Parts: sequence; structure tokens; C-alpha cells
Amino acid sequence: MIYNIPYIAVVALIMIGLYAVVFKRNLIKIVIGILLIENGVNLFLITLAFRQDSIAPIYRGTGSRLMSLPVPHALTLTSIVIGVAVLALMLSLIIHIYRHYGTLDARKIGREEE
Amino acid sequence: MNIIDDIILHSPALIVAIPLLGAFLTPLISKINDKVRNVFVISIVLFTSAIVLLLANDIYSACGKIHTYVFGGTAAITEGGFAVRILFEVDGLNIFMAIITTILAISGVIYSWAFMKENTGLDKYYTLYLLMIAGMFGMILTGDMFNFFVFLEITSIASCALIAFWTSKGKAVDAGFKYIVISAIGALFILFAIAILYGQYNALNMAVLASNIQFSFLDKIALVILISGLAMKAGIVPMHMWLPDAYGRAPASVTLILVGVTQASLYGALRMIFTVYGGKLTTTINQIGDVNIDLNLLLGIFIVGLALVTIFIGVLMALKENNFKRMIAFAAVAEIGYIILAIGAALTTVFSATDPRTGIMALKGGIFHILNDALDIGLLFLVAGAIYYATKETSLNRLGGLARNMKYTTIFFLIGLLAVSGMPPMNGFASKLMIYESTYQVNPILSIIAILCSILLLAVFVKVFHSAFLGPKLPKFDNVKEVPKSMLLAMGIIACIIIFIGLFPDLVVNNIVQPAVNALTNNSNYINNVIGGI
Amino acid sequence: MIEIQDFLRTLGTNSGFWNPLVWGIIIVIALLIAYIIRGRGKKEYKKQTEQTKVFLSGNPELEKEEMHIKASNVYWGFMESFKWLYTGLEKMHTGNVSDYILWFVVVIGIFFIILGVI
Amino acid sequence: MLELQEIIRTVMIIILSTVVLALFGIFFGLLYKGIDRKISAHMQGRIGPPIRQPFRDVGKLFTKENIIPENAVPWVFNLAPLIGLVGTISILLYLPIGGFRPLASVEGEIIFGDLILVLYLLMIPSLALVIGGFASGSPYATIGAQREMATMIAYEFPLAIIIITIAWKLGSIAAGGLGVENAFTLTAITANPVWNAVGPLGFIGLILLLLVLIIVTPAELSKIPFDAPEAETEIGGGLLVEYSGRNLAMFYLTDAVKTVVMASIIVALFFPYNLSPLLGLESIPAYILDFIFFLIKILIIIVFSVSLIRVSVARLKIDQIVYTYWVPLTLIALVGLICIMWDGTMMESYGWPKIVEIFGLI
Repeated sequence: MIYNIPYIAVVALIMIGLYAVVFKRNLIKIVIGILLIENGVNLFLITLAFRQDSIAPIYRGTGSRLMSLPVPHALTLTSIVIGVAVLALMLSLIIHIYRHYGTLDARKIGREEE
Repeated sequence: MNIIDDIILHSPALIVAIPLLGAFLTPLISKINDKVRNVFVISIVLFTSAIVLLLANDIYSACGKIHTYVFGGTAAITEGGFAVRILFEVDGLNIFMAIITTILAISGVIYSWAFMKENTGLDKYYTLYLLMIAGMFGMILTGDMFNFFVFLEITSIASCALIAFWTSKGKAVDAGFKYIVISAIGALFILFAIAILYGQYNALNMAVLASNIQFSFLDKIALVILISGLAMKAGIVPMHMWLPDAYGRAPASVTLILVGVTQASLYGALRMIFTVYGGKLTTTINQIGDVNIDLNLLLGIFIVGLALVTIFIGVLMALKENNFKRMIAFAAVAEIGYIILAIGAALTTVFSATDPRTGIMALKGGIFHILNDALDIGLLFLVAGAIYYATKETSLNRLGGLARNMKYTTIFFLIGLLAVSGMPPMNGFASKLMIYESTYQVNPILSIIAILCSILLLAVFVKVFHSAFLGPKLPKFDNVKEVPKSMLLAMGIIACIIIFIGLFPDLVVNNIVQPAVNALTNNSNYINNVIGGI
Repeated sequence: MIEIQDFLRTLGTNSGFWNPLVWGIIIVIALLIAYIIRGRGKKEYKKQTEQTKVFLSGNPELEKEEMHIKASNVYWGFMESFKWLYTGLEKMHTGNVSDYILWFVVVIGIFFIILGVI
Repeated sequence: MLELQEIIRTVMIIILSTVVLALFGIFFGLLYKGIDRKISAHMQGRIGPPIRQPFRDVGKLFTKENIIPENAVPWVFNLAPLIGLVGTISILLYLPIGGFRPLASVEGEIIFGDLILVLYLLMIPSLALVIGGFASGSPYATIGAQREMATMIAYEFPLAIIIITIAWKLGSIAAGGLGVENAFTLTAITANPVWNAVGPLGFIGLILLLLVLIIVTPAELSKIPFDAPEAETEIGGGLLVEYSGRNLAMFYLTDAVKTVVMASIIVALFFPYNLSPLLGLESIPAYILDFIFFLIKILIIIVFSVSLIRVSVARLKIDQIVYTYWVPLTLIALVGLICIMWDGTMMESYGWPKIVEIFGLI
């Protein structure tokens, strides 16, 4: 049971994130929702790598001790880096949107007639 | 061993690496001179295209040949059976998509010269442009799930920045924001699905996954998320709404590549369905009460249903829209619908042991239509961009009488109109003919709706022809001139290819589409190429 | 390798055929015939006279901008017949990014039910 | 493998048959137009013009001035009528005219076009009218043109249903289909008349489809009650309002040829029977007899679908036309389709007899 808690946390994070994206009007909150989803997915990857009583795969010569999988860690790192890039881009776009419309309400932007 | 062989050997890596390198060299080169930068960018793209063509020649030289390129090693699977190496696997389908990307990239860069001339920050524009092209090539050529995700994100970030390139317009920034939200969530869900698959099979390699896949409950969840995420990126109704925003607001040269990006997402979905899950689709049976239904049938029917909705809503919205580029975007949605209609119809029949001919024909039509859709919609976007360039208007309500001032653009528009609505003798007719004449075997209603919507598409663009090009000579457009030569050249390249394909459809189908279809239907070849190399 | 005869081949779909080149020949010949027939007619007309003015049942011609039917008025008959459909469609396209994601979640849900539960 | 000699022979045959069929289409189109006018005049209690009146009309139009209005875009304005006529003539090549095989095919196996192509080519004359109307730059013509386009969208739905249903009946490998190769080619359709393959339920379905096709024909030809695009009384001839002289004559000829084309399509789909096998004739007498029989069949169809309908019904409004085609007629056609699909299952699972067996024709 105790090993399932991370998975429950993953599902909870993704659900909360989706809730924020779908039901929140504020663009910043939408971005936070996306970050929550991202963290959920990253946590999922990390959890997959975990083996009980394992050590980090960087030590050599520790005999027969179990090592946790290195690949998901690499994936998570990459994913975090990409996430930061996406976050920066979204926030910079939000700055532009705020300059144009003076609001961050998703229901009020981009509605002007041309 | 001469240099050509070396290039071919390393071509999958080079195709991605050269635009990537060029992208980050562009800001440096732009310090010198604008002209030098333009020449540099086009030479990068042309060089990449030459390598793509070399690789294509190599792939097509033997039937069913697959070019596998493993980064940092020769064997795809390390000693001890770990499939951790990143590899690019190029078969008929990959190279088909790469050729489409090549065409779009060349004409997009040529078009950008004049179209973006008056903008500032062009060094960043070209950097992002090349980055986007590199990302697309990566998505198309990779044989690794996580790599696919990374390139998907690279493409998304670059294209989002380009959609919002005209930051002085609020709507462009808004569209860019919508696009990044959509693609970030789509990509995260895809990553989630990849993680599920990794958790079960300890592999990220598509071929290794395909050979191990069991179709457990978790696999089904992964399939659902993968297809839905990629379908959203491909703009399938009801997840298409970002597409008119993004296509409509981006500069026309960017929209051209965006068309390719949606196609690449569609390619991803095809690869997942047919290659990764393909081997087990037919042997997995779902039970409803006492009735057993093959999974491929269920999946096919679901996709066909989505496709019909996509086609119908796409054209109906296009018929109503009055903004030129948004209208083409809705038409693009409908065209994507044709492709997935063919794919869905193919899924229901292509695995049947008794008569797979219908399914294969539908698949051929669908794959062929990917090429035609990219060219037709791309050409129309370029025309829309040309009109915007000449008149600074996007609303059809304020245009009129341009056929007098812009003769060549009018002719290119007419070619695009006939092609997109599938009138003979353009390329759209050939692929739609194949789709109609195979899907009717599955259910006559499918072809009926397809034919009807093709005519609605004709109506959509005849409306554009009327309101933008025909009508009395408007005084406010007296000074409008034909667009610069480089833009005409870009449109001309695509138009010539359209007419060529239109006149020799059988040639294209036999030589380019057939290998792609073989690659899809025969996934054991794809798997053995990696697994067999231990 | 590609030979000349490959260029001439008819596209077959198991249910039908399509050969653009043959159609091209027909079109060229028919164009020739039609052009000859058309050439028998009278060519000239009086340029820049009352003749070339637009016919408006005798009403005076408006400004050029007013004479051009706007794009949003085209296909009135079609829109009129399917008003109910279009009101529904317009309600669907809200332009909110949240709704776009909602649709995504809905599609995942439906797809999951079809594939996973059934 | 195609030999060079064979290619040249095929090309020569196609060129020759294009010329012959163009003249055939124009002559008989005008002739049928005259007959149609005579018949409808008699129905209304008038004497009507002589049968050769359409020829005179064309002759008269050629002597009139060919005015290009100042608001028009000249090259599109002049090109549209030509393209319309050319497109219509090219359809004739793909149809079995006079009981022969379609002329755009090589004896035996090679065929160059099929029913879907014909469906698309049928749009070309309408499209030419629409673009010509739009290119006139006149409000009346624009209204007419957009109405023509809306009509085209409208009738294309039932038309597509009819064509796909017949091809499905022939080509489908599912229950009820005949599994014929190349089901979309007119050669296959004329060789396997659909009436011979259906049971009672399918017979009803086919009758419904034929009915719908007969109602689609006047819209395809822009005849009353579906002539809202031209509507002389409200918009002064609609999309033809700015056309005159030889350009108008081209549209007149297009209309005439298109009448023959539509009637030939109905003949090919539903009445592909010939008299000569019944009488045991061969070679030349058989050809002549079949050809005359074909002309008579066309005449009957034109009388039913054009003359009769246009005399007895008043013009519909454009939104009524769209509604008529997309709701009632599409529903009827769909019912026909469902009947034909069920028919196959019935015959397969319950052993219902074919309709020809009931009448004892086989």
C-alpha cells in the first residue's frame, strides 16, 4: 500500500492540474495548472525508477546492491528542462497579453473586432 | 567508401543536426548582412533537402529497406538486452513525411525573404524557423518514444514563438498562448503515456516496444492518451479550435510549416497505431455481452466517427468564416478529416485475412492525401499571405477585384482551389478518388459524406475567389501591385508539384506512397530491423 | 528505375480508374472545337459606352465598394436553411483555451470508455 | 506493357471520338431543347416555337455584340463559358452513348475514367456558370451565382447517395453486394443492370433512387422549379445577366449538351438495356437500332424530368431549394440506400427471391 502512494499523488496532481486549466479564468492559474500536470508526470517517471532498497546508479563497486534505473532520471531531467522553457515562453506571452488587454481573464482576451 | 555513402550512412543524424546547427549560427551570420543571412538559411535548407533526397533514393532503391541509425554505437540494443540507445529508424513512411517537410521548408524559406522583409528581429525569426524545421525532421525520423516527445516540444516551442511573432497584435499573442497551452498539455499527456509504456516494458524504443507489447489494460490507457494527444496536435474535431486561431494569426510563411507540424503529429499517431500497437490489434478482442469485437474494428469505427465529424464541422465552419486565413484553417481541419477517414476505414479492414485490398487502398489514399493536403493547404496559405502582403487586409469583406492587379497570384489561387476541392486534374482528385472508392466498401455513408464535403469545400473557396479576386475594381486597391518575385517563386514551386502529381498520380502512388503503406502494414519488418541486430 | 511508360499508366483503385493524361487530350481537343465555334461569333462591341455599364434595372450605379457583394452575404440561402446548425456550432467555438482542454478531456473520456471499458 | 503503336492508336481514337461526340452532343442537345419547348408549350395550350428554334437562337446570338462589362474581370469572364462547354463535352467521352462502351477506354481491360469522375466533371459547367457570374461584377449576377453554388451543394448530396449506392450494390463484398470488379466504371454498371440484382425491398429502394435522380436533374440543368439562380422575374436572368453574344451562346450550348449528358447518365445507371439482343440482331443493324433506342430513352427521360416538372411546378425560393434537397430528398435517398442494404441481407439470410425471378424474366 505504501508504495502506491506516489501513484495516487501522481493522479491527484494531474487531476488538480487539469481542474485548474479547465475551470480557472486567470491565465497565471492556467499556467500553474500546466505546471502541476508536468510535476505529476515527472513524479510518475521518478516513481517508476524506484526499486526498494536501491541506491543511486552512480556508485560502482557496491557489490550486489540494487540500483535504481538511470533512464527515467535522465528523462525527468530532460522533461524538467523542457518544462522550464515552456514556462518561460508562456509567462512572456502572458506579459504581452497583459500589455495589450490589461487583463488576464481568459474570457476577455482576443475578442476585439478587426 | 566514398563521401556519398558516408553521408547516406549518417544522413538521419545530419538531417536533424544541420538545421539545428544552422539555427544557432543564424544570429551570428545576421550580424554581417541581411542578404548573407538569407543565402545562409536557404543553403542550410537546400543542403538538408539534398541529404533527404539522397536518403530517399537509398530507401527506395530496395523494397522494404529500412535505414537504422544508432547514436553512439552500432547495435540498437546493448549487451545485456537494454534497449537504451537512441536511434533513428527511417522506413518508407518516415521518408515520405520527410519529403513533404522538405518541400514545405524550401518554399517557406523562399517565401519568407520578401514576406517578412519589413519586420525587425529577423535573425530570431530565422533561428526559430530552422529550429522548427529541425524539430519536425526529428519528430518524423526518430525511432524512440522519448525522443519523439522531445522533438515534439522543440517544434511546439519554436512554432509557438513564431505564431506570436507579430507581438504588436493582441490576437497573435493570444493565439500563441493558446497554442502553447494546447501543445504543452498534449505533450505532457503523451509523456505520461510513454512513461506507462516504459514502466511495463523497460524500453523506449518503438521497435522493442512493438515486439513486447501485450495489450494489457495499462497499454490500452497508454494508447488512448497517445492517440488523443496526437489527435489534438493534429487538429481533429472537437479538439480543433486552437487551429484556426494559430493558423489564422501566424505569418503565412509560418503557417505553411505549421501545416507540416500537424502532419507530423498525424504521422506520430499512425506510427503508434500501426507500428507500436499494430501487431496486437487484431488478436486482442473486446467483449460486449456475448459479442466479440476485434479491437482494430472498435478503434477504426471510433476514428471514422471522429473523421466524419471533423470533415463536416470543418467545412461548415469554413463556409461561414469571413477571415481568409481562418477559413483556410477550417478547410485544413476538413482535409485532415479525409486523411483520418481513410485511416479509420483502413483500420477496420486492412488486417482482415480474406480481403485486405480495400484497407490497403484506403490507406494508400490516406497517405497520398497527407502529401496532397500539405501542398494544397500550404499553397492557399501562401496565397492568403500574398494578399495580406499586398493589401494589408485579412477580412474577405473588405477585399475585391484583385484579379486585375495580381494575375499570377490569382492563377496560383485557382490551382489551389481546384486542388483542395479535389477537382480533376489536380492532385486532390486522385487521392480523394482513392478514398471514396475504398471507403464505400466499409459503409456507403462514408464516401457520401466525403463527396458532399468535398463539394462544400469547393463552395468555400469559390466564395473566396469571388470576394477577393473578382468583382468591380475597387478604388482603394488601385495601387496594389503583384507580390515580389520570391513569393511568386515559392508559390510556383508548390503549384508545379501539385500539377505534376495531378498529371501523374499513378507514378507518385507506386513510387512514394506504396513504400509508406508497406511500412505501415508490415510492422514486423520494422521490428526485426532493430531486434535482429543483437 | 522509372521509365517513360510509368508516366502513362492509369491510376487504378480496384473500383475505378483515372487517367489525367487522357482527360487532358479530351480537354485540349474539346477546347479547340469550342474555340472554333466561339470564333464564328461577333467579336467587337462598343467600348466605354452605355453598353458596358452594369445592368441594375435602370437604377443608378452606386459606388464601386457598394457594388461588390460582401463575403458574409454570399450563400445566404444555405445559411438561412441551416441556422439551427450554425447557432449550435457557434456556441461550441467559444475561443477559450480552457474549453479547448475540456474537449480534450471529454475525448479522452469517450475514447477510454470505448476502448477500455467495453 | 503499352506499345507505342497502341498509344498512338488510343490517342487517335480519343481525338476522333471527342470531335464526333462534341458534334453529337451539341446537335442533339439543341434538338431535344426544341422538342422540350414544343412539348411544354402544348401542355400549356400554346403552339410553341418550331423544333429548330434553338438552332436559330444560337445563330442569332453569334451575330450579336459580345459585350464585356466594365466591372467584369475580362479573362475570367471570357474563359468561363468556354470551360463550361469543354467540361460538358468531356463527360460524354466517359458515358456509354448509344449503347456502346464509353469511348474513353480501350477495348477490353483499360478504362480511363469512372462514375466519380463523371460526378466531378458534372460540376464543371455549374462551376463555370458560377465563376462567370461572379466575374461579371454585377450584383444581380453575384446573387445568381451564389444561388447556383448553393443549389449545387444542395443537389449534390442526394446525387452522391444515388451514385455510391449503385456502386456499392455492384462492388461490395459484404452481404448483398455482387462483388463486381471495378464497380465504379460505367462499363461494369451497364454490364450488370442493378434491377437484375435486387429483391423486392431493393426494388422499392431503386424506385426511390430513380425518383430522386429525376428530381435532381432539373436542378442540375437549372430548370424550373430549381432555377432560382437565373430567376428572370426577380434578378433579370441572374448569373447570365451581363452575358451577351457568343459568350451567352456558349452557355446556351453548354446547357443543351448538359441535358443530353444528364439523361445519358440516368440511362446508363438505370436503363442500360438494349433492344438488339432481344431481336437477335448483330453488327451494323444492331448498332443503328440501339442508337435509335438510346435516343428514344433519352427523350423519354427529358420529357419526364425536365418538361413535365417545369410545366407543372412553380419556382422555389433558394432556402427552400436547399431545404428540399438536404432534408426530404436526402431522406428518401437514404431510405432507398437502407432498403438496398437490407435487401442483400434478406436475400442472404431468408432466401428472398430476386425481382427478376419473381417476374420470370430469367
